[in-house]
Amino acid sequence: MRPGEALRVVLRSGSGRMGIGLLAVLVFVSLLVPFFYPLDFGLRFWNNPIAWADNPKAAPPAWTNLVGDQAPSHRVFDAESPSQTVETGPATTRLYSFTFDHESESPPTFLSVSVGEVTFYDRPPVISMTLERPDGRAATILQEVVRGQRPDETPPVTRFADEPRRIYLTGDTNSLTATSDFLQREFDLRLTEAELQGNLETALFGTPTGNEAAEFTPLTGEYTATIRVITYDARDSVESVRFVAAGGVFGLMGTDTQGRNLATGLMFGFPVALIIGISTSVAATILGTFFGILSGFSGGRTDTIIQRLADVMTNIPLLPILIFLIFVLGQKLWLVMTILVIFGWPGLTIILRSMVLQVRSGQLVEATQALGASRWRIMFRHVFFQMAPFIVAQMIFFTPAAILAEAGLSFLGLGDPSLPTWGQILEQGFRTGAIFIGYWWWILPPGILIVITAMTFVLLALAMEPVLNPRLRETAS
Amino acid sequence: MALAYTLGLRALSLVGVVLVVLVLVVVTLGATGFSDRMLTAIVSEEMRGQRQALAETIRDPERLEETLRERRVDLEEFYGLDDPWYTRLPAMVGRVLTLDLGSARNLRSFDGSSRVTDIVLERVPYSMMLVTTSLVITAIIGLWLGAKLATRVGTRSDRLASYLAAASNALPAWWAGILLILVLSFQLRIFPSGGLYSSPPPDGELLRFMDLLWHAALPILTLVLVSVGAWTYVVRTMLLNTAQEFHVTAARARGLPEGQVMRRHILRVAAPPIATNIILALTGSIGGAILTETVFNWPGMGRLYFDAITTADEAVIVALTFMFTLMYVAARFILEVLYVVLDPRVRYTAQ
Amino acid sequence: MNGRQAGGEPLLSIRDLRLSYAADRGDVHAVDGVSFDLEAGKTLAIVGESGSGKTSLALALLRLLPRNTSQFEGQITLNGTDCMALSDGDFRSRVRWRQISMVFQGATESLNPIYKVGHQVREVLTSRGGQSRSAADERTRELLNLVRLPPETFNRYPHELSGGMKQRIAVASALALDPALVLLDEPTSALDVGVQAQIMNLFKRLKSNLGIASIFISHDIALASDIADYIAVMYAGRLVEIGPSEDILGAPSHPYTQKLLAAIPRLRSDEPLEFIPGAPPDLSDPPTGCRFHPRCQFAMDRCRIEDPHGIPTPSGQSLAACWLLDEAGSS
Amino acid sequence: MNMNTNGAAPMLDLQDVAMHFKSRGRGFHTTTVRALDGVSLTLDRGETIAIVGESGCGKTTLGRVSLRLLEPTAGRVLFDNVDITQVKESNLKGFRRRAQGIFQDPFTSLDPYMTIRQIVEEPLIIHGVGSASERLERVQWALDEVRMRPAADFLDRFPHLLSGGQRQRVGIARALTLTPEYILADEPVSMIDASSRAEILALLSELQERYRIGYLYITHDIATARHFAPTAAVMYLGRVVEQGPTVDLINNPLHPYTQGLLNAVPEPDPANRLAERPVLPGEAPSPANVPSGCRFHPRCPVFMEGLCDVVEPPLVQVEPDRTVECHLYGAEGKERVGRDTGKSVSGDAEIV
Repeated sequence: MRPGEALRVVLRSGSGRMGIGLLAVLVFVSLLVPFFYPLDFGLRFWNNPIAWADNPKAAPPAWTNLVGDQAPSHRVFDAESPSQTVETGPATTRLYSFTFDHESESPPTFLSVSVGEVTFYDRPPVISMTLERPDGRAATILQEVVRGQRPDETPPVTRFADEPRRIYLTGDTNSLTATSDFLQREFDLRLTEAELQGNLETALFGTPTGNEAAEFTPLTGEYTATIRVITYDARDSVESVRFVAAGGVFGLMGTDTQGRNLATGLMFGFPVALIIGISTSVAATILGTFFGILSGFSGGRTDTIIQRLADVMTNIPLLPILIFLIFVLGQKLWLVMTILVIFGWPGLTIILRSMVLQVRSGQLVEATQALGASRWRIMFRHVFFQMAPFIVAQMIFFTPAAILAEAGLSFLGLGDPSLPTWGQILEQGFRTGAIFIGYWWWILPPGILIVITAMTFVLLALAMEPVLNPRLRETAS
Repeated sequence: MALAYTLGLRALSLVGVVLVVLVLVVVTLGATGFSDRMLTAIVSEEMRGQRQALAETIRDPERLEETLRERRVDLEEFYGLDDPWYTRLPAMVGRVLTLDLGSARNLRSFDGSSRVTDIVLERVPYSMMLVTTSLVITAIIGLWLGAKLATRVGTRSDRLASYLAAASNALPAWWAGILLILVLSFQLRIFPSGGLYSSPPPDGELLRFMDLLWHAALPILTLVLVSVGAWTYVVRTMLLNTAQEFHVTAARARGLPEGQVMRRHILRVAAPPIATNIILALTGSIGGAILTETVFNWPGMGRLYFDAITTADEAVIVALTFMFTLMYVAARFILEVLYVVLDPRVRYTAQ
Repeated sequence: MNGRQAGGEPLLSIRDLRLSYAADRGDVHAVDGVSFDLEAGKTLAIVGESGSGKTSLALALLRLLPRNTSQFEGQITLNGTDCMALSDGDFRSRVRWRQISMVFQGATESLNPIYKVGHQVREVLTSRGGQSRSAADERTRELLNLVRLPPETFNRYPHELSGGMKQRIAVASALALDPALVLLDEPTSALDVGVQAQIMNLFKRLKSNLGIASIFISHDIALASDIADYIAVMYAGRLVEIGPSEDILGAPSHPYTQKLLAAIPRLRSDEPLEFIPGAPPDLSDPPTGCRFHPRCQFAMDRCRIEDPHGIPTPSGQSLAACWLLDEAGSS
Repeated sequence: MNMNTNGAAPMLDLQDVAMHFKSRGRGFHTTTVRALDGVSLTLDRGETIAIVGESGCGKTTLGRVSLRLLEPTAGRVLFDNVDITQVKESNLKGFRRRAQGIFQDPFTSLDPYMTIRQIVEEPLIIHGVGSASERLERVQWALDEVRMRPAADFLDRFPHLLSGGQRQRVGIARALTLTPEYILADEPVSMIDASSRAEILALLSELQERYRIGYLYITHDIATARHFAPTAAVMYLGRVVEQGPTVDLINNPLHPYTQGLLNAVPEPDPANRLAERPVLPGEAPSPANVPSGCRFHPRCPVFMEGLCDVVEPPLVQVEPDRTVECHLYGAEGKERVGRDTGKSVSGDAEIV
């Protein structure tokens, strides 16, 4: 059967149409990834906690707000230049104001302020942050002086050049003290820092119910966070300022306990899964085809050697050996793929050999040989084409096996840390106990994606069946 | 004679497999320096014991250290640590064969032993229990369902089953396990999420056994779920191929009742190829078992693998790799025997 | 022998039998309005090229219809029983193998590879004949003897037997329930000429000793003459000529039969061989009128429009579907 | 070396060719399958020899050896005085151009993935003949020669759309493109409907006349041999047991096997049904298990104990162009027959 005809047969079945549709989606998403992701995404971003510090931890996807309780949205404010500059004598105050509506009954999960590279000549700048609430009250919860000039330094002095100075207000003792002061001043509520610990946002985004316990009524409305940076020299500069009021939900797919945006990781998994599956199966199929045809066609010692080897290889249980080798040789994706190829070809070789033997005893080979065709021409121009549909079907069938093997290995904690895969995301969820805590958004999507990807190829293989077995085609019609 | 010859050949080939795996494991260990580390660990452990024993008899600390140093050199020589790794190959193969791999780093057996042999061997029955039970259940369902579908090719139920088979084929065991835990354990609270017994385990033999079954239910269900689709599909396809063979038409022509045609002329004839396919599917089910045990914290060899990887316990990993190969090869041989028994063509003629 | 008729009413009577299969290109009319009678104890050979519908006809008689059968109608009367009126279950239990049995073309393919051949014959006796295992064993040995196989064949597997021996087993199985009619579908085409002659001798012997009627299906009209009392020539799903062997072989009336005979290389004659140019028609879209007209050297306008049906030949013993006879008769 | 009538060496000269296959049997035994066991034959340009025999007699192996698709274990195969068994495959291109094959199964001998054009063009490509347009012209010529007209209609079709007879003609066209001198025709009509067989054979004869092709015609059907090949050789278990003009062979078979074979062939005659055919008992044994002495002796109706099962029969030249390999015609056998029956046996004696 010729390719066009085969494609028509595949498309005639529901599974074929579904498979091709899904494959198109997978390929499309995979092609998008290289445009948006750096190549070293795994090491530089995914497995770098700093990159995710300002995300809420273990937050469900934003769309969960559509049902059930309203969790606060995640707000990140970045500014490179101040919204206002006030000159008071030699000092210049840069005001960075960020206004946002807080409508949720729950407070933000954390607050943080980050200041980028700061350069000063004379005195070190002072950073402070004030939160203005809908009830008109304002709390200054951050006041910090940038570390001053050391004896060995000469102006201009640069601070936070490598990475921004990030103040995690939620866990900052000074902020607790400031908040405690604020509560006493405004509401006459006396709470120690220890009592406030973990309730900072509740206090700042609520009104005390009494003046004894740490109980608050949520206060919704417009909040403004103003960050002031006071500098004392005209040449001083502040690169950027960020304020984060972390939400209870995040993005399309939520976050994990490290605050990683799962949507980003899952998206990155698309091309990785396809590359693992397709390149492994293509390589294994090429090897298997080559050895199968060679073995069946040559006979003699070549045949015996290839068959013995293939026999032994297929008898080795793959996953245990894979675990062992990856454990010993290192967690490298290329290694996983190589091992899958090495153990993947013999199955095809054994089947192809018996098919070649059948074809070889047929008259096509005899006829072509009599024409003077070389062995290679007979093997790869005539014999190969006879088996091409079968080989393609086997290749498709092997693809999900490779994807599932990698996922299984990742699930055991032997994934390649430089390349996040769906299996690794799931494994981290599993190890963190996500199933027991109920972080379903961490566990379900990667699994569903693995199943859908594997399913795509299984469906295609299923649709190939009538191509391989014409008798089935007849009965189906 | 031919039967014994055929089986002998298979057995030989499978022994070859075990040897190849052993050599692969040992060479990998040697070339990467792992075997040095393992042997050094064994030496250090023996030294600890000797230090305690000697400390009782030799009072002089310097002499003690001196003696210990000598002993250590002796031991290193004994284990071949002073020679390059490849000279130790045969000895190392022997060690793996007998699971004489010293002590685990952190892992302990249920009663606290740190010997690798103890840790690994006590897990075997639990793994066997999962694998065999699920295999039997899968086989029964697969044969029954496959036979049902083969009689109605092209119908809606056949197509539906094909999709389900595809889904089952694409379903990783561990993820299926996680789903089952989420639904049946956390949402509906019907089954426990893992482990072997409740804590505290109930009193009485029968109750304890029931408790074990209750805990095994989800892992077994997982393993059945992920393999039953492929089984059904294989059975269906094989039966279908056989049903298209002419001798089946000939049997129908003789007016034999349809049930008899199905039983004697289709199912029985398709049995050898079905067995072949099952042999091929075995490696998958071993992998599935490793992952399923991990998910359900089932104290079998698979979970041990996970723990060993987590604690980087190489001796245990080596032992497990070997044990899994051994188990697999044994299972495979049983199926080969079954195949030969099923097919008179193999039984009475040499290949 | 059951159901032997003392003359008069035929053992088997077929009227306007039609059988079509659904295919991608449309319905394939494999058997298209076939009618004939067969007396008890006689042999009718159905001769035709591949794809002429002869095997379909045989399978239809046993009601072994492929899944994609789209049309199956007409009359089949066997021993006075209207076979078409029987339900599938009744047909299976009363007619199939009990009254009509069959020997298939490929002996190797028609035996189950994993059972001993004796058990396969015995199965028919125990399952269909209701015999006990020991009685069936006894009878199986008798049958093996009847087809001239040594008793130890009972315990052999098919792959241990030669083609000729397997075909004998198939014959034994076909005779197991004492049928009135045996269908022989190219029973020797996979065999060498020597073994073929042996099997044909066996058929002749069984025919004279047991008096079983048979329908012998073959593409080889010379081989058919070895056993046939009557010969029917089939072309493109239709019978083009039917009559006593002497008539068909000696004085064929239909141009197709004439050409077919002239195309056979004779062992003892140097007569130059003839052939029929062109190829048989596509049965999903057969030509109008006489199906043979595109390849017929005598084709007239009438042949392209009107469909000829059994017209008596000059001998009066045969029928041929050819307008030439009509012209000759009326003129 | 055999000489033909012109005194020149024959085109194809098979000398005492043997082909033994070793096959691994049960356990550690090896069995030797003696597919060919000392066969000699010559074939000239423009000549046809039929090799007649039942399956397993070695006729197909003989054909393969003659095209050097198999390397014989013993003997020589001379093609124009060159022993092609001694030539390496890579140096065989000249021979491969001059010798071609037509095979039995027109369904499997053509690549289903190639168009008719590609199939017929392949030998030209393999041998690097002509430019693309020259090759196309050649393909059209070959199709025209086998009466696939107009050739343009067939060029881009695939074989599965053709009838059996048409496919076989494509096979012939493929063999014809290189205008060979020798064609092995291995059962070329056995899978073709009776009504088209004569057409293919007539076509082959016509091509022979036009291009002086020598045919080795391998067949199980001695009747077609009569109409296609003037000379025939009957093979049994790897040996030629009788050879001669086909008509003589049929009218006066000498070897008991030839007689048995001819008895088994039905002719369309309504009287056939009235009597059983005289047949040879049993079936030919496997070539892995060749009987001692005369290999036909276990089935022979005139088997002479102590001779036929012990001594290999001699090759007897009965007439200038007829040979037979049977003790009945050898000195020892004749003497023995004479002793047993009191009569002498002449070369054309009727044996029952």
